[in-house]
Amino acid sequence: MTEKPKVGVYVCHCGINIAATVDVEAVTEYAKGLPNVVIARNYAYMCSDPGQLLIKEDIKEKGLNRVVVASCSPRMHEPTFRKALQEAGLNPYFLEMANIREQCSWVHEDREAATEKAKQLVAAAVSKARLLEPLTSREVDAEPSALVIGAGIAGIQAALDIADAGFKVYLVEKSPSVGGRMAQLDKTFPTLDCSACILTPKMVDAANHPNIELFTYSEVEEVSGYIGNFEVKVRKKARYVDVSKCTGCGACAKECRLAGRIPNEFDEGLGKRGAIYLPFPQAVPAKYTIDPEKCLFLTRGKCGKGPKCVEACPAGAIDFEQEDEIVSFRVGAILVATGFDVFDPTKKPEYGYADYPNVITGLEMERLVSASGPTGGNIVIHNGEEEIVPKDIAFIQCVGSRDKSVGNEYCSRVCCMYTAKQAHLVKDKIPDARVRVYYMDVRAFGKGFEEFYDRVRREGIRYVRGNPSEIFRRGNKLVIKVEDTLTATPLEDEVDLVVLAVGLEPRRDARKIIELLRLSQSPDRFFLEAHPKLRPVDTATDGVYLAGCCQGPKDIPDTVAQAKGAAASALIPLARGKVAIDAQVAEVNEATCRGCGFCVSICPYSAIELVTVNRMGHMVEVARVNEALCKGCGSCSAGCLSDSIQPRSFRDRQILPQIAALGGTR
Amino acid sequence: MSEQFEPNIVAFLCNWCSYAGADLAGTSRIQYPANIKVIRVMCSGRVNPLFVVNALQQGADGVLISGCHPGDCHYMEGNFYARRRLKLLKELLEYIGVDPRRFNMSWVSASEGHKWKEVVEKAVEDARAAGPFNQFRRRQIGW
Amino acid sequence: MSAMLLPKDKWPEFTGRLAGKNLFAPALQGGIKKFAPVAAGDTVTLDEGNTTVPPKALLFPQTETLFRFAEGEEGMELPAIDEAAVLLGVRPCDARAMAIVDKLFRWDYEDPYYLKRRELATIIGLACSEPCLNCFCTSVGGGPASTEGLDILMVDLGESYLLEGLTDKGQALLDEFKDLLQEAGADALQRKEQLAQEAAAKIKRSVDTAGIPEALPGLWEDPLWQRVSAACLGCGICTYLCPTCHCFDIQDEVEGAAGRRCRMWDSCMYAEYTKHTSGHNPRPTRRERTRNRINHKYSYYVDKFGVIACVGCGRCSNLCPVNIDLIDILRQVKAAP
Amino acid sequence: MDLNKLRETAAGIVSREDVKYLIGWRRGTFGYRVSPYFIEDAAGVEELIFSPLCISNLATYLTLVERLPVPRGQQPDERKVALLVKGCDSRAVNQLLVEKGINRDRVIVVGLPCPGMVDWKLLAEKYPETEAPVEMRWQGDDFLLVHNGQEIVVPRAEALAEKCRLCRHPNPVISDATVGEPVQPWEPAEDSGVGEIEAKSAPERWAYWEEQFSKCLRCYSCRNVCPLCYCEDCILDRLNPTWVNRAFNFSENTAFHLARAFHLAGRCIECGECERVCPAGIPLGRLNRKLAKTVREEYGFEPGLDAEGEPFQASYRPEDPEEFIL
Repeated sequence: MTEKPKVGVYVCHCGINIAATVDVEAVTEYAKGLPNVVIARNYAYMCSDPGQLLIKEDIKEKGLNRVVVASCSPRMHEPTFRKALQEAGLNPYFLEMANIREQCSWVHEDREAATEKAKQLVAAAVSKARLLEPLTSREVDAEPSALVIGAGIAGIQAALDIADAGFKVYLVEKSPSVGGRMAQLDKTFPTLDCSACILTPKMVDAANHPNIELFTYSEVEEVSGYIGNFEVKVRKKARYVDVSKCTGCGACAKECRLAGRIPNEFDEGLGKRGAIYLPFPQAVPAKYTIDPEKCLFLTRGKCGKGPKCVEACPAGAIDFEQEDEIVSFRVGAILVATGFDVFDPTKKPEYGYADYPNVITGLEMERLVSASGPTGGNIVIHNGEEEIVPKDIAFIQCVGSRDKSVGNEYCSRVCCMYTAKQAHLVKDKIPDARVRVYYMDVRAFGKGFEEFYDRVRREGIRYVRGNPSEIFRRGNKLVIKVEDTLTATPLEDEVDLVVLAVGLEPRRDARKIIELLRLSQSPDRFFLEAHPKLRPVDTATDGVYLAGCCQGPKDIPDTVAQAKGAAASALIPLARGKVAIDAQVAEVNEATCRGCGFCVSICPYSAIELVTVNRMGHMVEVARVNEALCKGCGSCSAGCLSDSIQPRSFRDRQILPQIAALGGTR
Repeated sequence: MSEQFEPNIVAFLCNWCSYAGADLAGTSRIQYPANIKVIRVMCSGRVNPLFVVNALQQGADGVLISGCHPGDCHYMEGNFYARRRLKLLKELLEYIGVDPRRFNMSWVSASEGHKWKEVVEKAVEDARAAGPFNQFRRRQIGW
Repeated sequence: MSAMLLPKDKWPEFTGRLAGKNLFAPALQGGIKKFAPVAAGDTVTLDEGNTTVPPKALLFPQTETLFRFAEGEEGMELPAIDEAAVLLGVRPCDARAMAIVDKLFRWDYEDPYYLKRRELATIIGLACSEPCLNCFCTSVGGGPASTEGLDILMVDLGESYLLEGLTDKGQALLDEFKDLLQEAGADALQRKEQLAQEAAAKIKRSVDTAGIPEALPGLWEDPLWQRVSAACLGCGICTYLCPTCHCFDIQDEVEGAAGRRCRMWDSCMYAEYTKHTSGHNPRPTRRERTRNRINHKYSYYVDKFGVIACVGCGRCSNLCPVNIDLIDILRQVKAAP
Repeated sequence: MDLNKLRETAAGIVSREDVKYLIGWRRGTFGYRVSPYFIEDAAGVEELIFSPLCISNLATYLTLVERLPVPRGQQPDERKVALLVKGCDSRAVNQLLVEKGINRDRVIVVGLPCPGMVDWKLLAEKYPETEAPVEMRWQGDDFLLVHNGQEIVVPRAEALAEKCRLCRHPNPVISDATVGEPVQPWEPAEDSGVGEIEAKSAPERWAYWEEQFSKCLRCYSCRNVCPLCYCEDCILDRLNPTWVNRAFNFSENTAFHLARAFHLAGRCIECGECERVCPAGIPLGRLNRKLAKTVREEYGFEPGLDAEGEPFQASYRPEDPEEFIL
């Protein structure tokens, strides 16, 4: 016999967040008149300790068996209040929330209308709460391993932390080498330590760690399952080089007929490579890869009399027969560290990036100043045939950032400082250079940033506040048209080299990851975290975590910090060895199920199967749910003609009274 | 001048995209009409089209259903099923003479707080233009 | 009691004045013939044939509120049944059905809802001259001019209608229309008898029901039930449209804290009719349900009230979409060993 | 139609040990009526007919027959059921197979190519029903009616049932045995019934349907006769939750009909039985066919053509129409 529902309603003021717009007293009074409501109260902050205590005491003293909290979004505090119920000895699923903040007080100005709506939302919540059922979540074993997607600094750091904690890590990197964007950088701001010097040891550690299985030149192809039990398929693209044989000697690359003829991605196209290549000298693994889109033998089936690389390789490592390989494994957690792409400056044609070779991006500048770069660290540019050292150099900030016209409203957070750093490096390498920085605002918010900014200005670098309107060529020079907005003076600045401080954008192929892992994007199109403040490394998909710039622009220390945070989060299910399975999954009424299999065909998780049961002596098929696989989406239930499959807590008999309450036929 | 009709609109929002989008509108303090009242479901695929019929019977002047954009569904496919089913229901309602402005469906992602506002405004304007629903409302029956 | 003549040229005035008395008469509504309210100025045409929906729907509505209630309110609110009504053009079979159903509603418990409506209604019957294909009233104790259940019998004599007051209620109504009516002579009454005999002779289908009530208990397990019910769809056509079927279900419709208790027609042909909460169903198949339908009409009712609960209107035979034909079933019962 | 051939085939089937019965038609007890007929032995086939009056879809009996509890120690009767199907009826069989409503191994489908059926109500005005059952046959493209001993040729256009005018599949799409030569499919007529409603304004459409729904008796004959409405526990009968109140009024009636039509969307095989059996004359086919038309024209899908096909409402295409979505 089910107990008669005794509902307690708790209306939160949320300081003035709710109370300023919604008459919480009126809502409380109204709630007292709702069926089965035995008590209704309001309080300044329901989520606070004393607020929760109110609920807990009422549960004990008034014998409440259902609780309605009218406050913020359940996406915010449902876990908080569930926990409170549990602590008071009540089943945590006897909670229903009415969202009177995000979807009421914050979005309506009219106090009367907002109060009326809040009443209806409370009525709907009460009508559902009366019919809630106790649920118990179960636990299943979690696979003691993790997948890390992307082996830039974020992925490497996270992989190392998880591996150091004693768990297996599958580290998957799309390009032939680990290292990511950080490997392309010369010095790091504001400390000016050498990027490669601090990164490469970690790259090597990641490759050699006994707990890390590294897949370079590989992509995640398929992910299924759920937290604790993900099933992953990785495509190891054919390198056409047997990595077990390749010694990285480079003999092949020298002989390649296309050597020095293909722009090298690592050098942002400033340097050249052959069809068989090592992306950069410190690459890990130090194994060569054949570019299948360029290699003559692979594209045309013919390379002179025979591929010269094959001849040259002393180890006999070249293998044109190699094929892509699919590797499957199971992991308990997934960490996404796929990084960023830089803004494509051709979208701002006024800067002439496509027209003038001496207009370059900040990342190209990194390669230009890097000792391992195509010029050996010498800043040289081409003036026609002539190679010269530029003397007049301008930096333009906020290219593709804080710019609604290109769809990027956000600040990329690193450009101010990398510009300052590059300006400093220019001054360091070409002491007589005139260096100007055109800026809107300088954002030097990080540790040591303001000091560094101050230092480079003292070095004679001129900061001009103004957003250039146009760059054009005059003779051998580039002319920047700009207004100095501090003095309201229009200027024309003749320079040799323009460096565009391009911003950070989501990876152009981020869509693939979104679809693979069911991630969402925030308005800036970076991956959306579960909560901007409180769950910055989690995602809406349990067991999937974010690290680094895929979640939003950040500098190296922030990236590393987030990677370590994400690793710590990912370690929770791994270390516990168990994960809780949500109790809000679908359930079949086998007595009414007609075994049509619609739900089986609908379920995206293959969580439902038809089983044969004995119904009064007849062997009939009915649907059965594998609760570990079910995610509780309820698509099956809306497609069930006999209403025989229902997601717990979202049953038809729980939703229809909500409709009645909101429809006003209460 | 007579008072403007304030339609009552029941909305079904998926937890992951549209409900989050509506929450975002809240945190961004984007103002929209209070006529809309949301029932949270985990996925737009959960919305049994007969909920719409029931809502109209029980006093809604309009119904809005919102889910993730195609390809964005947290459950991969739920919104595709919702799209197919609700299209059929929409056709059916129109065919029996229910004003099509009483039924709206949208894709609103977790980042589209502004779109949510626009969708709500359209749903409210539509239902307002259609007037009070009294075609087969339960309370119309004198019991 | 009197027998009066209403010249047909007075018909519009007659019906016009009746319309002021909450008049119902057969009318086509969306292609279906049933008793519908007549407003002043409406033309009432009484053509041949019967209504699809029997007039029982006016005395025993398909859905009827028994009372309303609300949380926090004392007691309950009863519906007001206080409006008198006149039913014009009721066929003798359907009126007989009322008389038969009266017995049930007056039995161990007096049903206030039905009886009040019955009391407030004046039934003006119309004798049949052209029976329908499946009419078999004469097989079950009725006839084209049967008066049972009627307050007034009306017979179409060609030039005029003969109106016979049969009850005080009927007579009182006739008295109100004295200005339109003339005393009917013996010839008119004779003509009526003759028409009734002619009509009875036109009845095509018949079955000898003698002995059926006695035979039925012995046929409980006879294979005929399987045979006659195999095609049954289990729908409610035969029972809903039967003028003597009177089963109802009671349900509470609650919305939030208020609601109503209402009753609505139910049908013994539905699978849920006898289904227990446990899932057990004592009448598990259409065979048992069909058997019950026939037994109820031709055996149980006879035992209890001394009359067959079938008036031979032929609606069930006529409207069954799979040709489950009561007359045929009765013939098979007769023929069974 | 060679009735002897049909009866021979039927006799062969019902004589089999593993066959429970064959469902066919026989002459009715009066007028134009024809009755579904369950034949258990070879002697029974003498009454078996196939005529232009055999409009009913027997596939409904595959799921209508109750499954009684099997007493302990006994085995359920798992013998096969054979049935006669016209083109439209055969689509119901396929759809039942798609939905696992029936087991292919337990059904024997006898296909009857169908030249078109008569809607006897169209004839009854001119040739009223008689106490003795009438007979009808196909004669060329037309129908031959034996009425009161008279042979009358009824032109096809005068009596052809609406569903047959619209028919796209007169030949069975699934069968274990076929009796008769395939018929040449005819150009389906324009669906003027649906077209007429589509052409109305929204208030006119509601006026139309409100009148129709208001006269519904809620006798459930439309649901019960439908070969694809076979849930043992229909949501429209259920009390918790209550989707539709049992009360009879146009609000509940409308909800009832919307639910019924919606549940058949993408499943209805347009056999027209719901409309045929409705005692209130509600044009239910116009509801079902509207959705069938949408499904056919906008999704390129016709249910019941493939026993291995996918259930329409339990599947999707990424490119499904979504112009209505904001």
